[in-house]
Order: sequence, then structure tokens, then C-alpha cells
Amino acid sequence: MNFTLLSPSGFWDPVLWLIFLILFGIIGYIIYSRGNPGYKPKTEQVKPYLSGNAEPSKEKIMVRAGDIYWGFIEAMKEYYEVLKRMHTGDLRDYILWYLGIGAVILFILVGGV
Amino acid sequence: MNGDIIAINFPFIVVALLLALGFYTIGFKRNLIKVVIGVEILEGAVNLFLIALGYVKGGYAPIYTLAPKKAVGNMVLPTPQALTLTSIVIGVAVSALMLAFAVNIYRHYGTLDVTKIRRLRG
Amino acid sequence: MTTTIIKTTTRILAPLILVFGAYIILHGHLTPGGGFQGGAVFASGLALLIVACETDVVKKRFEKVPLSPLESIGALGFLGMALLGLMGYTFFRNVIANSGFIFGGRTPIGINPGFLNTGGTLAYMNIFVGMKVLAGLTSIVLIFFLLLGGKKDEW
Amino acid sequence: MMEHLPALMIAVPLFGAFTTPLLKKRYSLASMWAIIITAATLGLSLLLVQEVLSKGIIVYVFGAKNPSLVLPSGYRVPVRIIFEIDAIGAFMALSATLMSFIGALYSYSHVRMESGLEKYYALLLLLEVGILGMVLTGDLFNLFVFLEIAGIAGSALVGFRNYRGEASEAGIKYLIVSAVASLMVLFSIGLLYGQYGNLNIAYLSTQIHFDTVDMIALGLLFVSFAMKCGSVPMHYWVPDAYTEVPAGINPTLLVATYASLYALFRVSFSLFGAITWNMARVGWIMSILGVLTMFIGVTMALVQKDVKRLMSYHAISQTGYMLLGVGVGLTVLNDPAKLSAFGRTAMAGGIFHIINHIIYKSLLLMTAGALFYVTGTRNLNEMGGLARRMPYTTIAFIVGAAAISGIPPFNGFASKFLIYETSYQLNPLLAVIAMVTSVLTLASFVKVFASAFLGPPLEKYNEVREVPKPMVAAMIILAVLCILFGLFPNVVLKNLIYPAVDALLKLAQYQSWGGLA
Repeated sequence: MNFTLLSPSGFWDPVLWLIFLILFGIIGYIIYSRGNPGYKPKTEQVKPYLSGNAEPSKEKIMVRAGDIYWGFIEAMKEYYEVLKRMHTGDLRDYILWYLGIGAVILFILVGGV
Repeated sequence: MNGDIIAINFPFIVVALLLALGFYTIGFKRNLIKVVIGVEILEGAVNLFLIALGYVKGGYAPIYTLAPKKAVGNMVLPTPQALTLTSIVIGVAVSALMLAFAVNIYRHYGTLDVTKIRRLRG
Repeated sequence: MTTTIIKTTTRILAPLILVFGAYIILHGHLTPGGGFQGGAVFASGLALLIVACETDVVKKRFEKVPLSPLESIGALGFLGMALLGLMGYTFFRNVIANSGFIFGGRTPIGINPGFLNTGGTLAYMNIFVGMKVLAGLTSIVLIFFLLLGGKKDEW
Repeated sequence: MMEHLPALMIAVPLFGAFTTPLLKKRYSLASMWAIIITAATLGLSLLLVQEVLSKGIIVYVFGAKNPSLVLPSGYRVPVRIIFEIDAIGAFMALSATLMSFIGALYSYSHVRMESGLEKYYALLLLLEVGILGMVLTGDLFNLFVFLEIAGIAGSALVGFRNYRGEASEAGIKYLIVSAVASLMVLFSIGLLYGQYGNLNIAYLSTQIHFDTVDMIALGLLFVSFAMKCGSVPMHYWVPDAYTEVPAGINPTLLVATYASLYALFRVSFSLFGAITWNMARVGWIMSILGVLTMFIGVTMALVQKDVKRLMSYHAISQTGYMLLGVGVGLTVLNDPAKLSAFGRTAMAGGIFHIINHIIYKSLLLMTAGALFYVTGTRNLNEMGGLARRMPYTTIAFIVGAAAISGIPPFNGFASKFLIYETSYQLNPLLAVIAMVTSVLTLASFVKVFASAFLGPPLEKYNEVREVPKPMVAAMIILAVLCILFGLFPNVVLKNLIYPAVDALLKLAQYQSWGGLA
């Protein structure tokens, strides 16, 4: 059985990929095994050190989903303003968009742009 | 002659008017029940269109019992009528389901205003 | 809504409508109409009865009526009639026609008033579809009635 | 019995759909029954695929004396209900039955606590019937009927949780959208019937020619099916419907969406094949819609806080890849050199992406359903640290997220790889947008992973355990399929996808059935 997927300018071979996976896995393990073995779970060592302050509750310090990619969304603000105006959630707009796009497609097909 | 063309195309003119009316009702009315009525008008338009297509001048209904002699070889193919019936049957199910949803929406939102029924957006 | 006018009209009209519905279902293979139309007429008769009665009476009467199983049985019967065609022919093949079974009579050639004992599987399918439609539409009407009819009329 | 396979494909799930309501009050029995029926249909569809691949197009005529008797004596045109199954129809049927089975298996535990379960399973099976009918039929009007069946069953399922107002809202939105779209489909069917007096797709495609009425019919069919498959800017119903539907229905609803996509392909390649052969415009419309769809879908997904809504926007964005892939093929349809150079591969990418996307998106939506099952919320802001509590769900999520982002060796990679390379050859801009979309997809799934699974374990989820076994089993099956399809894409492409592509491309083969040609 030939598993190689040939495309116009490249290929994908699972066997080759598996060989590389194993190779890099071994390399990774070698690097890992040469690390410092001083880690001891369930001791003071693993607790966060906040200069002697009490640790705030987990719910407070958690990174929330809304905070991730804050910068990206801030940078694309104008684009998202437009999108937000498109997504009104109004049932009638769904049908009106359908009519509009239908008109455009019909114009292209019949009018022959 | 000109009158004839209008007479022949009259059902299709009505279909076009009904389609426009249906889309207007769906697109610009605020009450959810009116939107449902708009869908029903659209359905009526499409059914009328199919029925008008099935009309053949001088043709006979394809019912064999009590058909006159001259109907032989002159019966219309009942496909458009069958399509219309099927579409009506489907329309009943659709309208029943739409109204059921409307009732349930009214219970939870306390309104049938389409501009207020949009908790799902963005 | 339960005024005297509606009650009296219903008393006279409802039996007629029900009989007419049954007639349309049974003669589906001969005259215009059939399972769906007849079932709808039958269900409209039942709807008239529902509307003319008090909510409690309707609730009590329809408690024991197996509408949902009836619907399933109608659909299953339709499917079963269609599956009969698999005996040597194809799905939906009319195997009962001209076989001498009930509704399997031979259609006479020429102009005739139509005979009930013809049609083959069509007649059975009409009956099953009629059963399904009348059960389905009645339960729709019933549910809307019980859902909305509990309150007083607003006008 | 083999010649009756197409009829059985419809009859078995219908039988299941009508028997389940009889099992009232015995919910686990109804669930088991639905699982058995869907499994049986899956087996039948496997047989069907094998038959189609080995023997070519299957024609099944309802009510005839024998299954392949298309023209009764005295007729010149086919008038009966005819099922015509070629490789792409069989391929879609296989995806539909597979996903219904997975959905039924998953639902066994997921909706256990809800009431009215016998109706739930009946509707699930009806939805399956609708999809199967759409993809197997060779008749335009049947297409409309099954489209409506799928639409009604689907929207009833979207509104299944009737104690939530949002579910009813999503339900009526989906229902009105699909009712309007299918009415317009019926209208254009009427136009075609008025023109040619027939409804058979293969027969119509031999007759069709270029005139205004045909073009109006093509436009209406195109835009209606484009709306039903959720292409931007007519995609608004998709996130609503996918979010509110119980997670066990999501796989089947996805396939229902792609059945519309299939209908779109069928209309452009088979019904209007003779015209689109000379008309690259249709292909360009499809490609541009595809690019818009993938970009706007993914950027909207990035800002969502509701986990299922986020994934629904990804479903929209992934639909864009399919439209792009097949649209590229459609654009170069009249140019044999380009078609063999990259058009056919592009279409293979697009169609391969359908099944890949169905698999991994179902997997992801199911993990979202599992999160909802244990936490009772879909808001990502309130989740966190669930990875240690739900190891299997986490693994399934990682597999799905990697697959949707196109990371090898998962299945999304193979099809995206084909689409990038081929769309690059048509127009580099298309490929660039597709790649940016892929990057943004990965970014938004990193967001979900980080906020739901990683982070410190929260106190309020201390009691959370792994979801029940049937749900885990359904997710694991899909995850394994993800990896298998990704490791050996060549096998799937050769045995399933390229025959489907050729079925779309070889119009003459589709037209020549039953001795008419």
C-alpha cells in the first residue's frame, strides 16, 4: 500500500512523519533527562512566592477568555464595529441579506457582468 | 391581443405581487406572527405559481371515472398538482411548528416584537 | 367561546364534517382528495368539537385517546404498504392492485362511476395517511387549545 | 436484496422514526433502539458505498416493476420518483449515517435528564431520513421534499429544550430561514418544470440551455442552497442553531448543512452542468463567497465567549474552505489543462474537507457539550482548570483543535494542504487568505484550550468528574477517525474522494442512465 499523498508541489508521507516523530521524541527526552532533578511535589517548593503576601483566590487571578487577544481585538476595532453592526440577531435581517445577495447573484448571472 | 397577454399572464402577475408582498411582510413587519403570515403568503404565491403552470387550455383533469369521450388523449399530467399538494402538506407542518415556537417565545420573552427577540446575536 | 350558537352549530355540523372526512379518506383513489385532505377535514370536525367544549371536558375526554400512538401506527402502516412492494418488485409498487384482495378489484375499462373496490395499496395508504393526519392535526389543535385556552378570552 | 439498498436506506430510519414514539416513558429503551437503527443504517450505507464504487451509478425507480426500469412503455421522459446514486451521493450518505450513529450514541447520556426523549430520537431519525433523501435522490422535487423534512426536523430539534427561550428563538430563526430558502427552491423548480416539463435532474441537464429563465432558476437555487449551507453573508442562523441544539444532534445537523452544500454542488455541476461548463462566473461567485465565508467566520469566532457559539462560527469558516476548493474546480471547468493540473485536486480538497470537517467539528462540539454537561454553562469566562478532571475530553479536544487548525498528522491538514496549493495556482490571494484563516483558527482554539482546560483548578468544579462512558466512546471514535484520516489521507482520497469528484465532473455519465441516453 502506498500511503504517500502527492500534491502538485509537495507530498505527505505518514511513515516519514512517524520516523521523525520518534526521532524528535528521543531528542526531546534526552534534553529532558539532563534537566535539574530537584523538583519535589507536595512541598513548600511548588507554592507561588508573592513576597510574603497571601495568595489571592484562584478565581480572581485566572486569565479569563475575554482577556485573551485583547490587543488584537483592540487593534481591529473598526473592523469589529462593522461586523457587530452586521450581526444584529434580527430575524428580518436574515431574510433581507438573503434577498440582497440573491439580487446580486441574479444580476451577475443574468446581466452578464 | 394585448388584453389576451394580460389575461394569460394574470396568474403570474398575481404570483409576483404575492411574492413581493410576502417578502415585504417578512422583511419589514415587527410582529413575529406577521412574519409567520409573510411566510404563509410566500407559500401561497409558490403554490399558485405551480397550479398556474399546471393549467393547460382545453385539457381535462386526469380522473378516469366519468370522464367524457373527448378527454381521451387530452388529459393533463397531474405533476404540478401533486407538487402543490405535497407543498401544502409541508406548509401545514411548517406553520404549526412556527406558531408553536411563537407561543413558546411569547412565554419566555413576554413579547412578539422581532427587534426584542434577539438574545442570540454577535 | 362556548356560546350557545357555537354549541348548536357544532351539534349539527360536527357529525356531517366527520362523515365527510371519512368519505374523502375512503374515496381517495376515486375522487379528488385523499388521506391528507380527508384527515384534515376530519381533524377540523374534531377541532370544532374541541372548541365548543369547556377546557376541563376536553382534557378529560382526550386523556384516554391514544393520539400519538395512532400517528405512529398510521405512519408505520404507510411504510408497511410501501414495503409490500419489495416482494418481488420495488418499494411503493402497487402489489395489491388487480389481485382480488380487498381493494384489489380490477378497474373496468371505459367510462364508469368508479368502484370503491379498486386502487390496491393506494386505498390502504390513504387510510393510514388519513389516520396519521387526523391524529397529528388533532393533537396540534389540542395542544394549542390547552396551552392558550386555559386563559380567559382577551377580547 | 442488494438492488433494494436505496429504498432500504430511507425505509429503515423511517421505520425507526415511527416506532420510537411508541416507546414512551421508556427512555433508555428508546435510546437503545435509536442506536440500533442508526447502526443498521450505517451498515447499509457501507454496503451502498461498496456497491456504487464497484458497479457505478445505481438507479432505483420507486413503484416500477423492477428497480432499473426508468421509462414505462409509452413515455419518452421519466416521470417516476427516481433515486440516482453516484459516488458523491454515496459518500454523503456514509457521512450522514456515521454522524447519526455517533450522535445517537452520544445522546444516550447527554440528554438523559430531559423529558420527551422519544420525540427527540424520532426527530433525530427523521433528520437522518431528510439528509439521506436529499443526497440519494435523482429528482428535483424529491430534493425539495427531503430538504423540508430535514429543515423541519432540524428546527424542531434546535428548539428541543423548550424551557429555554433562546432555544425557541434559534428554532424559529432556523425554521423561517429554511422555509423561505426551500420555498424559493420550489419556485425555481416550478420555473424549470414550466420550461422543460420534467423534474428529473439527469433529464433536465440534457435539456438545459442558456436563457434568462434558466439563469433565474440557477440564481435562486444557488442563493437558497448557499443560505442553507451557511455561507457569509447569509450565515446568521448557523451560530444560533448550532449553539442551542443539544450536542448529540450537532453532528447530524452539520451533515444536514452539508447536504445543502451537496445540493449546491449538484445544481452547479450536474443540473446546470452544460451551462456552467462555459461559465466561469459561477465558479468565481462560489470562490469569493468561500473566501468571505472563511475570513468573516473566523474573525467572528475569535471574539466569542460562548464556547459552542465560537465553534459554530468556525463551522461557518470551514464551510468557506469547501466552497473555495470546489469553486476553484468550477472556475477552471472549461479548461481541461488547468482542470487536470489543479482543478480536480482542488475539488478533491474541498470534498475531502467536508468529511474531515464533519468529523472534527462534531468532535469539538461534543467536547463543548461535555463541558456544558459537567459545568452547566457555556460561558468560557466561567470555566477553567478542567483538564485534570476530564482527561478523555481534553485529549479529544486537543485532537479536534489540532485537526481544525490543520496540524499534521490530523485530518484537517490533508485537505487544507490540497486547497492551499490549488487555490494558489488560481489566484495567490485566495491561498493567502485561506492560510491567515488557518492561523486565526489555531489562535481561537488556543483561547478555548487555555481558558477552559488549563489554568488553576477552580473550587466550584471540585466535584466535576469525567463524562459518562457513551459520550466518551463517541468522542474517542471520532478522535481515532481524525488521526486515521490524517495519517492515511491517500487511502481515503483514492477510495472515496476521487470517485466522488469524478462523479461530479463526468456529466455525461450522470446523464446516461436507464437507456434514455
